[in-house]
Amino acid sequence: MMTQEAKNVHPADIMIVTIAKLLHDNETVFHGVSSQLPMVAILLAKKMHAKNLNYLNIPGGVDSNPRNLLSYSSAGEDIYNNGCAVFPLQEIFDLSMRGKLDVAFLSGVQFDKSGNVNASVIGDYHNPKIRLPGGAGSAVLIPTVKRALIWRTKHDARTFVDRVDFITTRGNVDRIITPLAVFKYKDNELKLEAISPLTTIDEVVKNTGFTVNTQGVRVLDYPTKEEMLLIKKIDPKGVRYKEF
Amino acid sequence: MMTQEAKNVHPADIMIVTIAKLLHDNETVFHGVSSQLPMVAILLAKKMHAKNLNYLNIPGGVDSNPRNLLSYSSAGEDIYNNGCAVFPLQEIFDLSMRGKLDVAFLSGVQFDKSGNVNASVIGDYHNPKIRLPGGAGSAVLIPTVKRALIWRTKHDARTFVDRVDFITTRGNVDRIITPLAVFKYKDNELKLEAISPLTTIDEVVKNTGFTVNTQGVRVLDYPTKEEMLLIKKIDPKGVRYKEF
Amino acid sequence: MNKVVNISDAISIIKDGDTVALGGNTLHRAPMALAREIVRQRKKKLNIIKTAGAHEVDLLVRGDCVESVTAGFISYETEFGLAMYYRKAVEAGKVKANEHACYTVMCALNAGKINVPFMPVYGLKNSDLINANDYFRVITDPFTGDSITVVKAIKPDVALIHVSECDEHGNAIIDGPVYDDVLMSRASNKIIISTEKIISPSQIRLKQDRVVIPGFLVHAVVNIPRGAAPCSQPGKYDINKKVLSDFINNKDNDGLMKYLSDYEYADKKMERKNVL
Amino acid sequence: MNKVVNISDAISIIKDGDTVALGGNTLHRAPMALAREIVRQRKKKLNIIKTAGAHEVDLLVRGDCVESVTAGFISYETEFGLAMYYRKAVEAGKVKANEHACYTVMCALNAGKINVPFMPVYGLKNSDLINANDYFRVITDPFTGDSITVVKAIKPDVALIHVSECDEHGNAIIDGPVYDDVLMSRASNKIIISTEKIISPSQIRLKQDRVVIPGFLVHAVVNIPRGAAPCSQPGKYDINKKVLSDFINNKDNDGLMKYLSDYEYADKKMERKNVL
Repeated sequence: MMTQEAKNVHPADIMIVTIAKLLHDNETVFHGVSSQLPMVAILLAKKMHAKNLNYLNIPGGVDSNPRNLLSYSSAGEDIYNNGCAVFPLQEIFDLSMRGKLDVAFLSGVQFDKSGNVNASVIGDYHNPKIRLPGGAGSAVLIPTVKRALIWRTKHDARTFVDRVDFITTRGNVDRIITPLAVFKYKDNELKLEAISPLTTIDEVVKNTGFTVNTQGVRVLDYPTKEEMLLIKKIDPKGVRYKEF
Repeated sequence: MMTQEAKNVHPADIMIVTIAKLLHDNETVFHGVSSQLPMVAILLAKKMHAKNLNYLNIPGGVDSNPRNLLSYSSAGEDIYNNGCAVFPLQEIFDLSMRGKLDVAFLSGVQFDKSGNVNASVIGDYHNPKIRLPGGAGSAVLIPTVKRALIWRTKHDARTFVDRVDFITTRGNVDRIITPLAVFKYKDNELKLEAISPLTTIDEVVKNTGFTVNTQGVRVLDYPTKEEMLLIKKIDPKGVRYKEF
Repeated sequence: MNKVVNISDAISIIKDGDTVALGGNTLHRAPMALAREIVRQRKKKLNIIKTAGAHEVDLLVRGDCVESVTAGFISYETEFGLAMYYRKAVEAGKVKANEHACYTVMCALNAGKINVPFMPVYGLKNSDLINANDYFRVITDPFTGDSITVVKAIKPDVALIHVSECDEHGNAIIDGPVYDDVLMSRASNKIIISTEKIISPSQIRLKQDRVVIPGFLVHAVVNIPRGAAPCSQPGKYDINKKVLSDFINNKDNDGLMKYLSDYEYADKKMERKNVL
Repeated sequence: MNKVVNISDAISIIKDGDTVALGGNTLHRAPMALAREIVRQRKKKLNIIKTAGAHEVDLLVRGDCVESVTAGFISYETEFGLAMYYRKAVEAGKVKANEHACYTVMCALNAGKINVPFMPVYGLKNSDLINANDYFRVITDPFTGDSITVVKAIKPDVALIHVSECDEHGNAIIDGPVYDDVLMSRASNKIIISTEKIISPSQIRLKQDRVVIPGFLVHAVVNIPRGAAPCSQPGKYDINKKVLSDFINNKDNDGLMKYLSDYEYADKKMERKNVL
């Protein structure tokens, strides 16, 4: 039976609230290109429990205060302006190398149970069936950031595979957040931590290409009214839905 | 017999005009700390034949237009302000590494005929009789800059020695300019190129600790009236005499 | 030295086979007018250097000017999707993709900037990229005996950078995000600047602290208002969505020719005016 | 987070034996008040990092706080001559001089900044410095087989930086020459800022482009107007020649004590005021 809440809620909003809750006050948090969902989640966290979170991004605005989010990009001047300092991308990478970046948002196209991440190719590396856009920061940030949060708006057996085609990087993934579920990387493997209230354990298992332990899984909360109001204030145009 | 000119001219002014004439239009030219004499020479060249010389310095002002030279420093804001760009010290070193710095002014405390430069210690390196201030940029700039111009306000047999105590760097010296003479480094040795009109060949030979070939040496010009007017306009307080 | 020239003279500096670094990031402040002129002049076998690229790389590949692309990310981001001309060319074996992390491109440019053969990179480990590519190596730290990955230096022949304003000498100001443009200007042998506006040297001196590219590094300056279009210019104009969609969707050669000719007037309109 | 603290609490962060980087250059914008507090707190065996230093190094050595000095140049420049307390201590074997070129200090800090064990340096060749010091090595470039000198990374425990203005979070602006302060702020584990003036976070946001040290890197902020005296603060005040001469000429212990006590009121006067 579908509740009133479930009918109106978009998976993006559940993901955003889930992600925002994973961020803590005073942390340094970075997202890169094509990252509108984490962008909104960071801005939400700053309006809720993490007012002093240090929001870092590619254009280099520190704690920018965007008034009109771009619909097509998470690397533009909207998230540079009205900040308290300038700290551009190279500096953010350097910070992560020094072990001082708390959270980075990264993506990928294939993940396997051992925590391997592929953002490079489908097929053979030198003769690829599909050339992916590239891992951007993944290959150097996932091994060095304190917590690598991976989000992916697709959750199917082609994304969560038995064995990735190519290891762009591996290990040190904190969590993977999808429209269906949250995986936590622990003891060298991805463990199902939570599922969306919009799905079922069975649907998650069916759409995951590796075996999943379904014990002790919790269900994510729906966004509260207050959370939805804040999200809509941050993102009135709905750029957070662009990836879906 | 001493002429009227000779009675009034200070060796610093002869050195400055000599140095200025060694600089060409459009060159990138750098001086570092304790370099007031080259500083005035660069500013003079820019007012004469080298209007588009790109004047670089430690504070990072490109083509600064100093209105009031500091009496005690060649690394202050006077030579940063009113420039056309910012290009700080690290960038200047990088530029030299890339082979794109035309001229750098450097100093040292001992020089020998083979072009070895000592700016480190007198005596044993690890147990020095005298710890010198350090070569600043010499050890990396002399091997990489297109032309390393060395100036030294002392010319005696303790400065121009048979063999330096320590090789801070060697080779690739273009010229060494002193109150008495100009040496040119050619075919792997320092050759006497010119002497000051205030001295004699004999005095130079006596004050140089290595053997000097005295053939084909020319005498430097006195500063012209126009040159002296420009020098006094650039440096009305006489900071160029501080090193003497 | 007055370095202001026509766009055709500026781009004629580039030789077939050159390594060319492109400023901006994704759809922001890409040197589009300069890239279009490269296509018009039918340059071949260029080796493109970019951290995160989009339309300019897609255009140069579509124009058949490219031999390899060294980058961390090539895509139009979310709304306009993948760079399909680039992707298809790589999949067909026509263009070589030198895959990097964005950071290893920067590290390689930093090595180029300081004229050393390689740069150590702490974070590049646990990656198949190291063995799959000949520009990464693992060496021994002489101080501790530990292993460290190094990336081979990149020294572009030319950097193409679109700026907000500059003077005739090339002293240039970039409003808003600088991205990797300053790094590229240091690592590259020559710099071609296109600019929204040329201001006088005395105006530049009033804004000295904001001049991030000194003129003595610059080889040519081209006055091209809206020179980043259809990409965005921070503080000035946003992307042109219609042009981008048409470029992506009109896949035949006429689509490319129309795109180039539609911009030709704008790209060259300052050439016969007094540039100041 | 409000990071504004008393000078004594700020300096208590430093432990005996720490590696401490000092901002400014020669007699300009040296963190003198912070250095004086180090002497008052009798810190010992500090390893000092500076490219070109003068009075602050001479003071710390005179105060018997120093084990080693890593620098390219230590002198008061021309008018005030050599740093004689430093020089005598090195000649007596009490302080170790780790001689660098200024550039190799920067390269070592750059290695610290990116957390790699060493940095290649193209220009360091033909020098006895390479073999005379254990922080230089010659290794083989894995790509070409050529030799290249490398310098060992420096990662200071603490950087001391005197700035023109900052907010309570430590977001800091430096007027005029920045020297190597930004590099030091990146390479060091902690940063202690002294500032001519504290402004509000909203004022800082109006000058975002000029904020070169972001607050999240900063550990402590101390409000010390004239905190660089008797050195200069660009745009604000010049050196105090009398104080420098007295420091240099009054060589007995009373001379040092008088110097420290003469500044104590000024160094601490904001402590009991409302800092904003």
